[in-house]
Amino acid sequence: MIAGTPHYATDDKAERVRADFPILATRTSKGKPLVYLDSAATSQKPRTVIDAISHYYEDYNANIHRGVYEIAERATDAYEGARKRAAAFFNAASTEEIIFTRNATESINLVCYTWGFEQLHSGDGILLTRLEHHSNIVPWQLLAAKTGAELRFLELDEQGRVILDDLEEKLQGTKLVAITQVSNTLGTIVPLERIVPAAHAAGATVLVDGAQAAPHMRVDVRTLDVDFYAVSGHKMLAPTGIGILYGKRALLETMPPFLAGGDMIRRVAYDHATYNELPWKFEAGTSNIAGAIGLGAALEYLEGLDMTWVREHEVALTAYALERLDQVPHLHLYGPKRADERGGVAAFTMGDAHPHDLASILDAEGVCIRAGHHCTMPLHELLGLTATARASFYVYSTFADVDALIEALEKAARIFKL
Amino acid sequence: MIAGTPHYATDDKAERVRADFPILATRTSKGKPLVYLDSAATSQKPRTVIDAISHYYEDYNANIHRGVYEIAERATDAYEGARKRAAAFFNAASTEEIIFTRNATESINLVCYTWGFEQLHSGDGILLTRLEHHSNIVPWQLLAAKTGAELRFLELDEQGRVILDDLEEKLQGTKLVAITQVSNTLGTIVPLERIVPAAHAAGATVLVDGAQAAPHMRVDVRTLDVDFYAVSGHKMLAPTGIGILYGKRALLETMPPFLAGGDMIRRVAYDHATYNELPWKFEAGTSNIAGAIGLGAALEYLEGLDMTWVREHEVALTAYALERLDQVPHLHLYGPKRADERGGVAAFTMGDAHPHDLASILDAEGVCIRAGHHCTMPLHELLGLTATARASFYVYSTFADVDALIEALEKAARIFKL
Amino acid sequence: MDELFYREYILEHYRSPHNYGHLENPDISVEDDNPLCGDRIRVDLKVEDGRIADVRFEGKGCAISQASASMLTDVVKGMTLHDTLRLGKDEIMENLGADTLAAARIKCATLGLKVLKAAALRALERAAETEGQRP
Amino acid sequence: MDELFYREYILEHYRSPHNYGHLENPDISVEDDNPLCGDRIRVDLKVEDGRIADVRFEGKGCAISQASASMLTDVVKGMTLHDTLRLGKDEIMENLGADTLAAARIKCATLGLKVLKAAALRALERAAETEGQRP
Ligand SMILES: Cc1ncc(COP(=O)(O)O)c(C=O)c1O
Ligand SMILES: Cc1ncc(COP(=O)(O)O)c(C=O)c1O
Repeated sequence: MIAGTPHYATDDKAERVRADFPILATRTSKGKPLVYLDSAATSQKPRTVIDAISHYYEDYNANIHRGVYEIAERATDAYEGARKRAAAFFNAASTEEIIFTRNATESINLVCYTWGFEQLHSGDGILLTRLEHHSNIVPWQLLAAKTGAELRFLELDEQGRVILDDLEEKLQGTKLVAITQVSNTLGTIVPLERIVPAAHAAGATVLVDGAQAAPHMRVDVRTLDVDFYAVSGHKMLAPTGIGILYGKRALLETMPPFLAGGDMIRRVAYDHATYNELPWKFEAGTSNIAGAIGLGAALEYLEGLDMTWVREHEVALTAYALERLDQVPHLHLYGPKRADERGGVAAFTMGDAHPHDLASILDAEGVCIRAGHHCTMPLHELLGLTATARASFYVYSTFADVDALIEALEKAARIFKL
Repeated sequence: MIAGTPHYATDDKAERVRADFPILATRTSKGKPLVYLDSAATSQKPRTVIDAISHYYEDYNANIHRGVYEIAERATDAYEGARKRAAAFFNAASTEEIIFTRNATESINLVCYTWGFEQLHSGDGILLTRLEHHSNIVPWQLLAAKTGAELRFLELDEQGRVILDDLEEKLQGTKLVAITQVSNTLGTIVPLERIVPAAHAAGATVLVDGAQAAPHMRVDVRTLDVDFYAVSGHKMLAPTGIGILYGKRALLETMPPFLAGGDMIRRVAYDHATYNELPWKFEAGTSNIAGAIGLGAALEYLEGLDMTWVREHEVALTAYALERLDQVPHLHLYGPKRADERGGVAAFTMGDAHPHDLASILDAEGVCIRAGHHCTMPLHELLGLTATARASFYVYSTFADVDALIEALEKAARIFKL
Repeated sequence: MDELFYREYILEHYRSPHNYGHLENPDISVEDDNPLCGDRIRVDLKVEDGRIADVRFEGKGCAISQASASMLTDVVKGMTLHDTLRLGKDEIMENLGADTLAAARIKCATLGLKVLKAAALRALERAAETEGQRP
Repeated sequence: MDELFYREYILEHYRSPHNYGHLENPDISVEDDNPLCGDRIRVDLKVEDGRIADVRFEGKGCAISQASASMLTDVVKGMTLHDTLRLGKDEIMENLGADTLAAARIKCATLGLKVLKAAALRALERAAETEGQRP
């Protein structure tokens, strides 16, 4: 750590940000301060998000859209206000393009069940990368098994970056490109700016799994020109149980509904029904109202931080982490070598110390990392691994957290006599 | 109101219960105390549920099932603990039969998409009642349109009670009986104890929409012997965004997965996947963890109240409301006449004062009722109505709330010069 | 919402709506509803020289939607189509004598206006077409 | 979890597991895994007179699962099949010298036991069958 490096500029702010997150002031049962390095699994929540939820329940909890009375109006305004904020945050053309779901997984499945089952036929190609999370593989496997569509994959280079040399070739006959923007395991940032135009030129529709990108960088769905974009709220400071599917209006309009029930209809008779307008057509039953309101508060908080700073801090922190991890003996780090080519995750192995053992030893030090396949089993198999240890960062992560990680890893190395 | 009637025995407790619900101490913008009579739309939340959510986010927020570190363990224990509590609350045979969903609507759709699309074929009957909520009609309409299965209906008598005379006949060729346990509009309690055995004898599978029953009476899925049971948490003191599908294990095991992604898999390769055990096979992606924990707290609170008291109080309150509403000139009440034949909802019209106007006038008095079709458009059409006004009760509702309702209705009658 | 909002003249319009019924051979007839509450309104227009020569409405629904439509028909009779397109929520609220209204009820209050504007727009479109067809 | 938990002898068992490898012509061979973390263990048994005459295991995974399996093979050699079925989590924890372990790690610690018990059960079943076939 060299004082006065550019790192510390972003870190000062991160230190202040920490004060907004109640959990970061807690200690483990062993009295260790919490060093939370598992933000890629789920993020911690700022006071403002927690309060937005309590405030809803304590002050204006009511069901939405149909109530005439005051608190029902307030609840509806807050819920639809969250949608407006989301539309602005991602620069959607309108709120009609923002559908609230449970999580990125449901967002992807929604597209699979409605657009996918309507549009894909035997022999059609679905192009993924080798980086994909299970949530962006298994739905397409099920679809392929039922329709006869076939999965294709963009391969990776030795740093885990997506190889684009054969992109045009693989796009031939491809009807859907379903790719992650940032890998939750290797951190790889996928060059959407090259893939999306090529995909469109080849007549393919593009779904982007934004679960690991949306929390960490400015995402402008219109500049990216993606057709669908899937987001999980819980990874971006919002409550669990709320996610977003962005879809281009023209596409959403042609899609049949997904779940059927209250709120997604316009008229119902015993023998048939007509459907509501966008976005409600895809929101059946009582929504996660508190979740959406919490998501609105989370986006407001992120806007306050400024997404440019969020990404700058992540790059600075990742660069520092890569540098320090590189110096740990026997530690092998996966993914791109340059911090600006990756998100804030660092997956690694260390000698013959199994990732689960590492995670347990680090836990005793209050350092929370993930060990396992991180829902990318096929990618691990491709790398010849069954598991990795993974540290991941977010807005409240600091250089001191990285130091704590390194110290704990050095202790693990001593225990394992590496 | 006659002092010393048995009503007041249950009402004393309800008065004490109110203190646990922060929102009930608030006032409207006009300074009126909140008289919340829209619990059939969504219930208010006790302090213990609101705190359970905050506590999770402030103290042990982490993703579940895969984390080795301490807070991840605690989160997993709390989430699975909520499932245990739910299994006990509904007397399921095991936690494998309790699947967390977003709401009753998703629970019904899950069965529709997996069991339904596998098991129902052209000409198979799906038997509903005329009481059903859109969420228990529209999914089956979509299924019928795709498979050629056909919808049938049990008719209603003049009090809105289900006619069973032709049950055997209608069960012929019926493969699925999908019925509500309590009508959210007429309040009708459907005699499951007569329908379920007959359905099983005829070889049909039974799905019960328990959205309006589970919050209000003791539900024992094994005594009822239902095959599937759908529940919404938000109507029973729990947070929004969490529901339950109960299913008999033997059925759930034969069903293909619904949403695909993380957590619902056992192994994934690029070209195929195998699925996780029950109940996780049906829970794809990061769950509404806080929602489930909040649901656990809600069930604990309801156990503390005792579901026998909950139902007793509802019957007493409904009897009182029916009596008083009956005396309001020009007021027409729908549904069964006896309080013990109905749940705690009272739908009515009043002269030519439109339900929306009634709701607005009542809102000015702080009295929150619902006006509209309550997601039972076909039932309203059957009754020759487009809308009704509806007051509905729950554990914190009191005789004083009913008095406030009557007083506000009398004011509306004066305004409308009825 | 203020209870006073339901003034006597609103109830009068509700129970005895002005310009109620339909026109024989209307130039334009448009119907729409508010799916949230089921309110429904149809408006018939006779148009002469770009003005609303005559108007009738029919509908069912709450006092606010029906009274508001009734009052509106009085206002627009004789008005140019262009002027009716300039009418907005404010004028409706003024007709009703209300400052505020819950959002759900504003949709009731403005349903008549929505239908009327759709009718006026269609009349203007038709006039433009006829214009284009002149030799 | 206490860091001390990773005692030297655990690492020794991890790096130099006892009874590692496979048996020629085992009477029973059972394999299973822990899908959560991918740990995998196979156990081979030779059974004589209802006792475990010989045992080998092979596997991959974390130190806890592998060391625990290694120690277990020492314990069960010569034990009756019935007695191995009585072994539980407590004995495993005692072997490891641990008081507590996170639930996710308990599954690691007991994976070997789970596989061994499955093998013992299969051996007993097979014995019962042979019994039944006797004239
Ligand atoms: C009888 C009945 N079924 C189903 C539902 C749907 O519940 P949810 O919107 O929570 O999915 C409701 C709620 O309005 C209901 O009253
Ligand atoms: C890249 C990626 N896609 C999808 C998901 C699924 O997110 P969720 O579990 O919130 O649906 C994750 C989260 O683990 C992820 O990292």
